[in-house]
Amino acid sequence: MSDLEAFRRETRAWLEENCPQSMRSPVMSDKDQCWGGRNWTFQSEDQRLWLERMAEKGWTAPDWPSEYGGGGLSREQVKVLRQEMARIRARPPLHSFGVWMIGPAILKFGSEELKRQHLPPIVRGEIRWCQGYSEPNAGSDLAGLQTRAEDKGDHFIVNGQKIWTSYADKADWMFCLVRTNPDVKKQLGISLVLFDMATPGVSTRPIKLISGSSPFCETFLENVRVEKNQVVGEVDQGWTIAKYLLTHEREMIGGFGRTAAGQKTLPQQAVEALGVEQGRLADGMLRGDIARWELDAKAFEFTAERVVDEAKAGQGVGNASAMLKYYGTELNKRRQELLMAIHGSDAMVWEGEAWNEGALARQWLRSKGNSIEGGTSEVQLNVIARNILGLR
Amino acid sequence: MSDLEAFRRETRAWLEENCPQSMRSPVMSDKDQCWGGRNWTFQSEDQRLWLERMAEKGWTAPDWPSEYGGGGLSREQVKVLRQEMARIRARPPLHSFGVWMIGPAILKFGSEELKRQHLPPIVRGEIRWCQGYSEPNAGSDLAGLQTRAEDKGDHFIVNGQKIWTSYADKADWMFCLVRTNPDVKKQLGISLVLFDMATPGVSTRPIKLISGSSPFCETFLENVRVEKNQVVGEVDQGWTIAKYLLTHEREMIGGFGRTAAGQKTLPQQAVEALGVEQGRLADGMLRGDIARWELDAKAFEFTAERVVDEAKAGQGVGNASAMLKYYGTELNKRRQELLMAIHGSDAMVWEGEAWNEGALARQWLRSKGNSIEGGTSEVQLNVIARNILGLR
Amino acid sequence: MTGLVLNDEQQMLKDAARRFMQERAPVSQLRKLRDERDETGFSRELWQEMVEMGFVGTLIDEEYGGSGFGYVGMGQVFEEVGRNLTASPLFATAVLGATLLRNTGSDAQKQALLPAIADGSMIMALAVDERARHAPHYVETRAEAQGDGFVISGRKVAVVDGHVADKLVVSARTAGEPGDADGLTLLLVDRAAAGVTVERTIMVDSRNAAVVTFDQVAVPKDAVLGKAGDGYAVLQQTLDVGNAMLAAELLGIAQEAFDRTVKYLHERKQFGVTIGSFQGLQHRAAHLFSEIELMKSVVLKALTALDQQDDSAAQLVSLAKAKASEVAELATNEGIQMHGGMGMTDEFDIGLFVKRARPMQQLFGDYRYHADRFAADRGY
Amino acid sequence: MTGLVLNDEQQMLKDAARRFMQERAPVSQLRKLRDERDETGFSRELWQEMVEMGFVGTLIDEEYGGSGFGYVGMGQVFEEVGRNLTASPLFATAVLGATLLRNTGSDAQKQALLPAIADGSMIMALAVDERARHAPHYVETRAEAQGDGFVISGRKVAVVDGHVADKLVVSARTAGEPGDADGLTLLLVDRAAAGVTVERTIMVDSRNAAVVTFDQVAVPKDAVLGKAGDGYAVLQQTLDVGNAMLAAELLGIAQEAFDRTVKYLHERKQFGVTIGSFQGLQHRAAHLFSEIELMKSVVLKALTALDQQDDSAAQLVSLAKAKASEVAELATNEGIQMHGGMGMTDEFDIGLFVKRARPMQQLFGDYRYHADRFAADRGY
Repeated sequence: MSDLEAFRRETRAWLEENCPQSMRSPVMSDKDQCWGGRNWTFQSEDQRLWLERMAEKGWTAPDWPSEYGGGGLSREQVKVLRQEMARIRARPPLHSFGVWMIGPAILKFGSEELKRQHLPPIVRGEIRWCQGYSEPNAGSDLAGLQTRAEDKGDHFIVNGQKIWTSYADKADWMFCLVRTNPDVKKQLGISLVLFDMATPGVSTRPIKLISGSSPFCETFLENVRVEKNQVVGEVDQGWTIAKYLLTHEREMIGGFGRTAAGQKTLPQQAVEALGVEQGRLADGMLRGDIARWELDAKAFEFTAERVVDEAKAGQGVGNASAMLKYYGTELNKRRQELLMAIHGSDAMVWEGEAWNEGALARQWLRSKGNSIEGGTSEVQLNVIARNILGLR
Repeated sequence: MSDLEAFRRETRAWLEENCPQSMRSPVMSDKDQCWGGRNWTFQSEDQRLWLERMAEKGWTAPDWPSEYGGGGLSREQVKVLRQEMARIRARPPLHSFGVWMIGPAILKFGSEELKRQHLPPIVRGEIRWCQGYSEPNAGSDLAGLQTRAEDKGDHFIVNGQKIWTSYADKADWMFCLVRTNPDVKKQLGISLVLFDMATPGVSTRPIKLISGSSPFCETFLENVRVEKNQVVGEVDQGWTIAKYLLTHEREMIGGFGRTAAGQKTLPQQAVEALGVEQGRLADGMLRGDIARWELDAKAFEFTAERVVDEAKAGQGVGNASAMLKYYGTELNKRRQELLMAIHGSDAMVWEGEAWNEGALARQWLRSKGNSIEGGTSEVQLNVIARNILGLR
Repeated sequence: MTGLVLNDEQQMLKDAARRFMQERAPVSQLRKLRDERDETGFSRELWQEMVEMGFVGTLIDEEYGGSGFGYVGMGQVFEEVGRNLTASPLFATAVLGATLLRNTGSDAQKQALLPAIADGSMIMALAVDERARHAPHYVETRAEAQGDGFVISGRKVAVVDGHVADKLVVSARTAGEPGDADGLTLLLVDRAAAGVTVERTIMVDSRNAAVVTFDQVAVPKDAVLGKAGDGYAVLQQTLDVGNAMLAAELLGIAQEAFDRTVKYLHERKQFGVTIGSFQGLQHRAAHLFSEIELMKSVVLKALTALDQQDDSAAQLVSLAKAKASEVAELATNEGIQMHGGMGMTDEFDIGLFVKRARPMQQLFGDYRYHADRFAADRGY
Repeated sequence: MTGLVLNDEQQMLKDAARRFMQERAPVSQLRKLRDERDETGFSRELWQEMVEMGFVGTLIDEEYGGSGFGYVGMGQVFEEVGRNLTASPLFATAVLGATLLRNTGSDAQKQALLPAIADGSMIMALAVDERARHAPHYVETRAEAQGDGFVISGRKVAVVDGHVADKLVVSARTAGEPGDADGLTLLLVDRAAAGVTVERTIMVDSRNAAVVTFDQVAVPKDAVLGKAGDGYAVLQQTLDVGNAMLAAELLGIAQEAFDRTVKYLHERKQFGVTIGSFQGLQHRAAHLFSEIELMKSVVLKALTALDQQDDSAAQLVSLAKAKASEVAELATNEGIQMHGGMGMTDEFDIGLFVKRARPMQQLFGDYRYHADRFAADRGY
């Protein structure tokens, strides 16, 4: 038996023993997600147990080095762990911008001191992070950010305003892009700094969207003190790290709109709502539009597969993330428009239990933001034209 | 009885007496068009008679002043003449870039001398004109033209190359944009000059298109002498006249693709080719695309109507020509793609009498040029964005 | 009116409607009604003002207290309603109710109800659809003859302004099966009648519709509008008028969304320049401009055909509703995208236009429904 | 092959095909054949070279003289054929003919014909369609049993390379009515047989198809491929293979048209700058790039499914052909438009790509045909 097989056997046995039964069903709503942090209220004792047990093994961040609390697993072992978790439909023990975003950035660019300070609490789900990138007057022009960090010797004093900070009102720490040098080309004077949201001068306000309430916040920074040792990488060199994280975010958003396991596919919903006549959906015009969408959706799915397969095989042109982000979010907007058409007046209701509190309409409206957040579709097209096609 | 009614009665009687019977049927092919000029061979004696009789009354250019050979009719009278000609399905006696383009420009911008020299032969169909605008390296950037006219005192010496000159190989005279001043902003140093195609140094070569042979030519100008009195308007001020003529041309091209009287509509062709089941075209996917096209085509038709009605009523924003050109040519391209789909493999044949010598395929290919000639779709969109929406 | 232009009277009505809606019923009013969770969803005071302005009586003949101004006229009012997202029962009452009575009402019915519509004292609603997607011939609701009248049982959805209506017109089956066009009868029912239940549904556009249930509702014989069993044809006429007005309102929505978006393109700066200087956005805006020009033409054409009782009016209404739905969807979606993140916030108005457009696109048939109807009418 | 990547052998075949087509059969060769009005429309010499390179035997098992390299392999050859607009009977003979024999031929038929295909000595063609739009079940051509064999009468259109074929496979009805799937029989017919008339049709892409008429053509019993009356299923398998190769060729066409267009955007100057600097064109090029990426994935997925005899192969082929048709149409149309006036001239090559794409899109079903088939297969 290979080492990997042995690992699989052990993992399976451990999961069997340690994953509480109630944690073995798909995440159905926001409440089922465990985000951790200082102010977290566990949904259930099982949720707490499951996080603690996994964190203990470092499996909330299985590929991180064990010296920083991670699982220290190889790429193959991580894959086995995911497979075994999927086998019993185990929920992720932790949803975390720490694990997904700032952790990897600290691992790649941060000082030893920062690693020792921040990574273990992330693994244990003790500190919840939020991302301070966008600003009201920057938008697509992220590098045009105006939040100023003034050098005060051993610390900075930060003033400015961030927007679109997900869960800023619930987070413990922020990783934040600030301008440390206003006198150089705009990409060059930016630094990535870390600070506690409890620092005096930090305040947040939730943003209401066209789809209703949202996790987004505005964050106001007024004379906020940030220690110099909380800069990730070099001062003025934050743009490189920001781009690294953005590519990551883009790929996540590009995956929007795939049908989750157990959910009815769009054609299935159409068949249920409209019926079939002579083997074809009863509404011929709508059928045509659904077929067009599904052809594209399948083609997109296979493209995401191919990009991964090529990366594994060391092939591929790279640069696929802009294309995936662009196409994936546009597809999801089309999907949501089709769902509105399929469900007709039922989809137009905004409140009321019988209509799931307007979930269809709210999802539809929320999807409009997919092609804006994480770099607009226009920005992705610019990236493709410039970086891949060399047009400028 | 009003004066206009009297005019209608006279006109009707005159047409009845003077329009040969064989000239009272629609123009079915290029051969049925009478273009006149020095080298014209009349298709029939009737064609010659019809031109001569109409030219005699000045009705080949009915709204031009009678002192230059025109009909001297009022706007209302011209309308009556057209109605009465349509009533007996009388063919246009003359197809002429002279009547349509350079004549109106000379009337508006030309010297008295030029009017007396050029307008009467145009009315009589004795001189056939062609337009020398585009150049190989200019394209959409018409004002970037490089054909040089060197000032030699009482004349210019012209050197350069024109492209897309319709019927240059058949025309007697050319109206031609040349650069008379290379040292000013590019729009400012352009003049519109007239010269005989028989002048030494003028040669032409027909252009073969993807759709087969075409009326287009390249025209080569090598030390061509042009008299100074053959400049329309002021020297260096030709750009204004060119724009005046281009708007005119754009409107003509925007009208492409309407179903001519007597021709089967696209849906009729589809019904014939594919059949109807339960009141609907047998191919549901194709039916949807045809419906989409026809909705847009009808909407476009009514828009062209509305623009005319608004102009008559002294309303409207003006500037409609760019929109009509853009939308009309894109619609016609869609129409031709649909015809290819409807007629399937029959539409793919290129030669052979049974397939009308590939007429379907050739029309389809030719339509691709509609959104390029007379200002590309991209240029029209620029015009709309800048001139109407004020975006720049 | 000659040709596709407004005559002076129509232009004056349009101008009056524009001034009125801008001053008295702008977008901020809809926002206020929403945020205060107003139970009716409209202002009675505004409604009286609309009566006084003559908007409510536009389609009602002078003998019944209206102005008899016609469909082109009412279309201008609705265009301005669309521009300002004005909330009122104008559509349900002054378009659907008035048209039904005008086209099919008996003299007694007209005498009793049209003046009450014209003076704003009565609100009506039309209960027609039973499925989430428009299908007016799919009717399960039955009206059984009983004694000297009928007893109605069934359930209707998406009844616009049903929650505030004094009287309902309901399509019920006196013969045939769901899916048949024959056998449909239109009946007038008091909202207060025993067995009528109205469940208010708050819609995505912060307007209202209702689910209306009829449980053994007894109505007298003279509740029938027109002839029993022949309701489908007159219903179609009314739906055509309704769809023409919806198209006009969508035109207002699309134009206003577009105007606001172009304004934003002029103002918003990114990378040191206004975003309107980017050719990518310029070309899309120019394309949208062209589509809106087409939309204007088809709306005016359909309204004119209704006024002229043109044989092809139904086909032209389907053309108008289809094209209006398509372009309004494009205009509102481009509006959000070009407003970027700010367009996603509830604080900006552009989102309200997206939210209002979709229910109107779908009501009485969306793009696909009318493209299908258009094609079938054109013989394919 | 694991996942959606080529293995080393497949990559080598692709590289070899690319070099070969570029050097021996580039676009200029098609132009030459056209301008010289070559009667066969292809070069026999080139055909022999393609045999020697092993392209012709890619789908034929080793025992019959081929390499048995499979569908993914042949797809790579066709992608390069598409890039260079290479004219040859590869599709009709080495794909359609070889697949039919391989899937349904008797041992005797295979022995007799497959080696002759592999060594280039025999050219085949498939006569299936009778209508201008693909409809393989619409067959009026009849094969009546007579004596020890059949007598065939009917008319087939759009028979690719029918004008040079030595042998034809024809779908004929031994039972049922036009429109039935049952009752179809596939028969091998000698081009030289009495009663066979072949009328060459020169197509828009300067390639050839033929109208083939069968007038009382007698064939022996062993001319039947597979089982009489059961031809439809095996025909569908062959059409699936054909459509996958057409999709691969369309991929080559789209990619080459796109590459040439991007190159032109880099070179052509207007208003003092390269036209590739205009964001309006940049965004359209970037969108097209994305579509071509999707096209690559579906083509490879379909070819892989055929090699793996996946149950969903037919569905994946329809996906590939539909998407390939759609994107090739977009790529070639954008190619012309972005080349401007020069693209309209016969002198530039871009027009040849437009001309080649459409017949291939339509052959064996266009976007709409396969979108319909895909949806039906998906249960809606």
